[in-house]
Amino acid sequence: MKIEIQGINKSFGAVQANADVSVTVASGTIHGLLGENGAGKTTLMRILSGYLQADSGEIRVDGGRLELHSPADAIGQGIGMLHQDPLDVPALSVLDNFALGLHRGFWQRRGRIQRTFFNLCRRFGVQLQPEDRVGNLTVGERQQLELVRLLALGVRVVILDEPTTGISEPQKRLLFETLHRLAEEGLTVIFVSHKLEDVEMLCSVATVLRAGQVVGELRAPFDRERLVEMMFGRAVVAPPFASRCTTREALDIQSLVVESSRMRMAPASLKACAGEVIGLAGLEGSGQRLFMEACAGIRKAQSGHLVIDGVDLTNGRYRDYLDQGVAYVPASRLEEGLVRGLSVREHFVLARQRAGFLVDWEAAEQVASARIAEYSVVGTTGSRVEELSGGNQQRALLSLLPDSLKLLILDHPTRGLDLGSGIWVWQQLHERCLQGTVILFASTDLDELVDNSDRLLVFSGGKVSQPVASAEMSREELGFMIGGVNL
Amino acid sequence: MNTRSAWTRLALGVAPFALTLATTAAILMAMGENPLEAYANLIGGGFESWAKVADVAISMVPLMLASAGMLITFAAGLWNIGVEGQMVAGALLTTWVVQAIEAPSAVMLPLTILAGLAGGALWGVLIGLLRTYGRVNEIFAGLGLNYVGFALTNYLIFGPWKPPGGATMSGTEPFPRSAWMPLIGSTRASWLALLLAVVAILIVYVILRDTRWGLTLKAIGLNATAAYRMGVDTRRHVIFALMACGALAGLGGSLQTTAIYHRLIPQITGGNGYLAQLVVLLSGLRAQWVPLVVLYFSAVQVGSPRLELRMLLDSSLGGVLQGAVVLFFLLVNGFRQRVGLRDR
Amino acid sequence: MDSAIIIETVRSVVASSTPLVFAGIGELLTERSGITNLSLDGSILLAAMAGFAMAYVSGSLLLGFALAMLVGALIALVVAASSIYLYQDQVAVGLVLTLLMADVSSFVGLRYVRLPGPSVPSLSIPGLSALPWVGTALFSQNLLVYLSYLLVLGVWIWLYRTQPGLRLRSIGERPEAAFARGIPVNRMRMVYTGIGGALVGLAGASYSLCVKLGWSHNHTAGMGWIALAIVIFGGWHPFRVALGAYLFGALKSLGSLMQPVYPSVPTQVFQAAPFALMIVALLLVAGDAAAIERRLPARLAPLVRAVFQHGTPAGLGRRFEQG
Amino acid sequence: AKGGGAGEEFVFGVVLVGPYNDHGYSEAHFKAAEYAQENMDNVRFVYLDKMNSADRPNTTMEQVVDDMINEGAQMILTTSDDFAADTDVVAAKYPDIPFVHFTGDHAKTAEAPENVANYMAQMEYGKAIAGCAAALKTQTNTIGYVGPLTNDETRRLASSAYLGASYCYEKYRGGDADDLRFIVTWIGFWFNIPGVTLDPTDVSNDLINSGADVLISGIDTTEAIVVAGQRFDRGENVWAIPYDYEKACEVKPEVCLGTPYFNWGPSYVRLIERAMNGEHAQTFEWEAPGWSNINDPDNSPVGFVQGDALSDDEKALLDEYIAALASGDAKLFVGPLNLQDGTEYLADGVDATPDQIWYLPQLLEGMEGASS
Ligand SMILES: Nc1ncnc2c1ncn2[C@@H]1O[C@H](COP(=O)(O)OP(=O)(O)OP(=O)(O)O)[C@@H](O)[C@H]1O
Ligand SMILES: Nc1ncnc2c1ncn2[C@@H]1O[C@H](COP(=O)(O)OP(=O)(O)OP(=O)(O)O)[C@@H](O)[C@H]1O
Ligand SMILES: [Mg+2]
Ligand SMILES: [Mg+2]
Repeated sequence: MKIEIQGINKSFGAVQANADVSVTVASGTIHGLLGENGAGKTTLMRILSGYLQADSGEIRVDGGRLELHSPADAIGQGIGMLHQDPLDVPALSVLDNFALGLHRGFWQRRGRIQRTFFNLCRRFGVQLQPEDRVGNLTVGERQQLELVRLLALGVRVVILDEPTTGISEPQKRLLFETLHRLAEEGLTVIFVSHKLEDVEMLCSVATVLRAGQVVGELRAPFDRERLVEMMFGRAVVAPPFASRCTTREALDIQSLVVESSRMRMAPASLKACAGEVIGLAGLEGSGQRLFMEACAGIRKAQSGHLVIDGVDLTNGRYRDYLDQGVAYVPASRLEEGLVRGLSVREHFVLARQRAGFLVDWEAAEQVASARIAEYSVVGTTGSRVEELSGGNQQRALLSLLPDSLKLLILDHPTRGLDLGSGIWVWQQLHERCLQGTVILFASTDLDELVDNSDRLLVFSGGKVSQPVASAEMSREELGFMIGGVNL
Repeated sequence: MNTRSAWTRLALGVAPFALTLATTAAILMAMGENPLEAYANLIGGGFESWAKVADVAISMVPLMLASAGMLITFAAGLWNIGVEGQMVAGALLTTWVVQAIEAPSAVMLPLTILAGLAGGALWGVLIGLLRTYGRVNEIFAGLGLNYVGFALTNYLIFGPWKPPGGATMSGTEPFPRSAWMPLIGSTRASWLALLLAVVAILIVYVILRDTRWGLTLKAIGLNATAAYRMGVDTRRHVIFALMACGALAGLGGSLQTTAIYHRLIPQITGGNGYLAQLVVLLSGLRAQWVPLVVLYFSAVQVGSPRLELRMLLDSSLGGVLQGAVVLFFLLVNGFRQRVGLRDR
Repeated sequence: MDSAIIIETVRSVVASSTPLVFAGIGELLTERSGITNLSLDGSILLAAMAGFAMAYVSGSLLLGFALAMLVGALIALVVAASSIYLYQDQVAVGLVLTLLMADVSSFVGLRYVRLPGPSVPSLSIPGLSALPWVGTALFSQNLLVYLSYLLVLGVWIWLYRTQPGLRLRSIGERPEAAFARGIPVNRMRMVYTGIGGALVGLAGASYSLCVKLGWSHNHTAGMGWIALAIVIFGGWHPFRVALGAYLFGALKSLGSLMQPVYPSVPTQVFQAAPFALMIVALLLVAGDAAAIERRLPARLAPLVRAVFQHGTPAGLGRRFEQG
Repeated sequence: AKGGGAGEEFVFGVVLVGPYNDHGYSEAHFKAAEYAQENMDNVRFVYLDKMNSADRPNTTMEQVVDDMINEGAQMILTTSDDFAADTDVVAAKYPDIPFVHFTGDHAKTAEAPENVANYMAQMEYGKAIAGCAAALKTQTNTIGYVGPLTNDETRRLASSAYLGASYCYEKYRGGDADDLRFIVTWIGFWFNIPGVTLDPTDVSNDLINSGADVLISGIDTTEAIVVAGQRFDRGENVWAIPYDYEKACEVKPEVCLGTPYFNWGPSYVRLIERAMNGEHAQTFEWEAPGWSNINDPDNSPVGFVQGDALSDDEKALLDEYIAALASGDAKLFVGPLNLQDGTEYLADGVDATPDQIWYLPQLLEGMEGASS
């Protein structure tokens, strides 16, 4: 199917997310859509998939005009979307998720549904157990399920919004193979991404959006520099990684065992020196999060020890960790990091004023305005945090951190950030290493891991590797370890 | 519609009351009664004499205290249905003090106040523990404990605390005069009780506006996880919030015994714990509006017996007038938001 | 106690718990769709009053039940609509309605206090009622009781064996996902809240026309809260909700049966027991099912899961803004 | 009761504990007030019902009486045991207004101010007749008594019913009173307050489930006969005896063995006349039934309506018992009687003094149920 997007406009309040956007996608191609954070990619795709309504503009499919009022309409027209975060129902089983919205009939005919499911899985080499709870699957598996589901619906156009942020190399390869096959079968694929190499591997055409507008379209083979310039309006280069590691031992983790209701981790040990950056590699849900939470004092360890600068903090109160200079920056900023409804200024009071009965509003205002200037947060001290854009929320969260820290733990510090913002964040973090802060961070992005850390711990299904120097790791090797080989 | 113009705002502010009057008038007319006569009786019953004004004033006290307390738990995002039980606990501990100690007013009254604060606070802590460590939703923990509180009261009135003449539902023996809150002239209103209520509202106003604790509670109410990550001991503060609310509500319960009934009676709370919920919602969770709202509630309450004596209308009409305003207030608010959103 | 007393008591418990089954299942449907209708206590009161008044005036039980269900549905729809379309807090609106409807029922129902009116006849099921033990206890009942059996079974089938049921589960768990799959989330929420409310209304009329005949002030007060607690206790599962309702009925009966047996225990203990036990029940199910399961022998796993697992719908009480 | 002319009109105020239309205790008082208004010239009443802290939180007796006096009331009748303490307080505030508190004894003990009188009818006999009717009917030899709260009055009345039942069971059915079970379950208040009292509907059902086939109601409202009627409709052989209000049998005549009731009207007239004449005094009256005809509406303060469910033979026996009570051949509180804990209450052949009856400390031996 050929898709013509013509003159789409969409505003959220004062923000114009899409301004007169026109894109044409040829039938049977894999079409890339690129742009920095907030460029309007997701918005455009949500409009195309019926999830949002455009303020003006129109969509034509094979020349005919489409009226989309809901996702149901889009699916009816053969357009399906794989959302940035898997949009499925974690509490239900794989089969229930697969069946949801698939049939119009009254009875749930499990036998028939299961047959369809297995057929599709076999065709695309997907391995999923129908009775598993979706909430227990990895992000990659959930994406596979969604894709299989869309195919079962018989869609002719598949939209994928940043599908590679949470999946492993092998899973990514499997996904790309599948997409190529689909394109060969005549399906139209629209692929939204920040990752240039993914676009290079996959797409024949790429459209670049900036600030809601189309800035241009390129065809394969792509010119990388040109793409970056189109996305950011300038060239963006990351400075090479320079280790700030000292010889002083600042962190000593001995056979730490953590468990949650889902998994029990094998013992993990790690000694790190002041200023060292340790990357935690692994698929999501492999135990990095438990490990980080235990290190941050949010979760109790079953056994083992955690010593920071000679102080044994194992299973102490969370407050003791904070006082000792441990900080944790969660991945879901608005859920765990910031308080929706409170202003930036109020956040500074909460995070930094420890003494006194009355609030010292003046002091808070001073600190807040100085810090948000320093961190170039677009917004005022009075802005409520949910009014900030994702990238700015991340900046605000970092600006709230105390000035001197012994251990800084970050979960996906650049998730969802564009190239430019990501580089900026890492500059800030590496500067902290100069003061001797140990940084632990988890990421699913192999490049980010290898490019920014001294050593890596690889997590796979609750098992943890010995620390390995990242300079000595090839991406290939790392990919295998993440997959559970050689661990 | 422009929601920012002064006229629109006034209209939207008055609308809940207008809608309430209109609906109740419709019901009354359907029953063959004259609504104007009813409203006149209600207002007359509440304000016709200084004695009546004093009645209204004193009946505001426990409701103000319960509402003040509930503002604190509301800030922390808690649905504190347990205010009734907290009032009961304050009243029980007060009664115990009055029965256990013989002392002049100057000693006795401060002791009863402390007992009220302490009793309610303990009850609040109990709800807090159930909520934080027992993971029982505070609505059910509070509600269940309300009933336990009433059963405890009945047990005490019919058992250990029964008057010498034998137990009845009319309560314990009247308190000695030394445990009566001082009255204004020959009225039933006590200046000390009123003062305590006003001070409580002021304290809560300041706490929620200008203290770190107020901001902490607000953060917990909006996002407990994030607050915890920023170093707030969320469990402790939830328990504290319930404790502070309990203390104020408990004082309200205590004053029911020392300023109004002068003894312990079975349903000592007078339903003020539930009414406070309505008061706080109608005040838009803002302390400065609470006294005005409480004035409305109390006037309706004091005025309604006359309505019944003159027109034989059931007392529940008062409750309808109170509840309907709050419902319409919420609906009109929603309407305003909806129109406001369309505006943009 | 001899077996006749036990059978008769079980029969009474089942009959007197039937309204709670209706209310609990109604609220289950509502909450499964993501809306908390906290107005139950007031709704049941008003529905009990309206149902009785209508049946009394018209002489028709059917009209009485119909009006009660309408009343329940309308109140529930106010809760749903003020959340979905007016951005108001469901809990706040529900609480206000609880208090308001109690007063409205007293005010409007004044003329119908303590009047003898029609009641639902009892009807033994031939064959089944002759079974030993359960025959009398379960199948020598009235029509409403049989209706409640069918309802529980029907809702279970609906939830776990049909497409619309699957859609219902999904809108309460993850409305965004359901919407993306083409389900009109907010419209379905209105529908299920309405149906749930109608069942709550049915519960009200079951009281006034079957279990506690007639109408008086605050005739059923407190039962709505119990029904809400039972839904949590029942982990949003129809069988467990029904079980919770019967358990509660049994506890209530125990209060009056035990009083003459233990004359030295203050009577107030028995009177407050149902509500104190409500807290205990919630404490019990609040445990972390997975953690408990891991610590116990694997043989017990299914039992633990059956007792402790609570599937709080993840989207419960959360507004969903359709694009 | 609206409007009314001026002149020498005499207005009295009545405070009721339950709804005026409860088909029970409060309605009996309400009817009495109407009786007085009809049978006296230029007399009018105002009333306030549901005066209890569950239905009317935050309204004090003082406020109510203030309002009544504002409305012109010249005399106040407070009709529930619960109002004892409040009546004393308010009466002290209005020393010139005559107060009558029903069922209480503060005038007797002189705890009350001078202007408070007490009045009570000897319902013991009504209850005894009820007990007798129950004993005549029961097939399971088990009688259930739905009690309100526990105090002197309610223990006295439950025990009277037991005494009447034992007497008739032995005398007319030739049984041994020890074989007769008499189970008392207290709900906790005069009527149902959800969450505070036991639910009388449940209590009635559970009594029947425990084997009782006759329920005697001691509470203000009609649940016992309602439940009995419902069980009767299921085909069970159960009966009930409601209380307080003359027409209470109308709820379900098929199961009604009769109603002991209060006929306060004539006493209202007498007390109001006394007050109008300025002769109100601090009296304590505990009036016996008008034995010549206990159902005389203009004379007897206590009556017993025989129910449709009694056979003619049973009615005749019941009449015989009433006659025996009237003549003094059958006595209620006469020894030997023990209290529930086995201590002696009355020695063999000894008649109880009025105070011993009024202040009955426990249920009697042979009754099942809590004494406090
Ligand atoms: N529901 C919404 N309400 C308000 N603003 C929104 C909403 N959705 C998107 N926006 C704003 O619209 C702009 C475009 O957002 P969009 O999600 O389309 O960006 P994107 O290109 O997908 O960015 P990213 O790479 O971060 O995913 C941003 O400024 C964003 O803040
Ligand atoms: N609102 C919150 N957000 C995040 N973490 C919290 C929050 N409240 C408590 N915690 C902490 O999270 C951890 C897990 O909570 P959980 O209730 O399982 O604690 P626990 O280890 O079982 O402690 P306890 O023995 O007190 O129950 C604890 O360390 C607890 O202190
Ligand atoms: Mg996006
Ligand atoms: Mg724990």
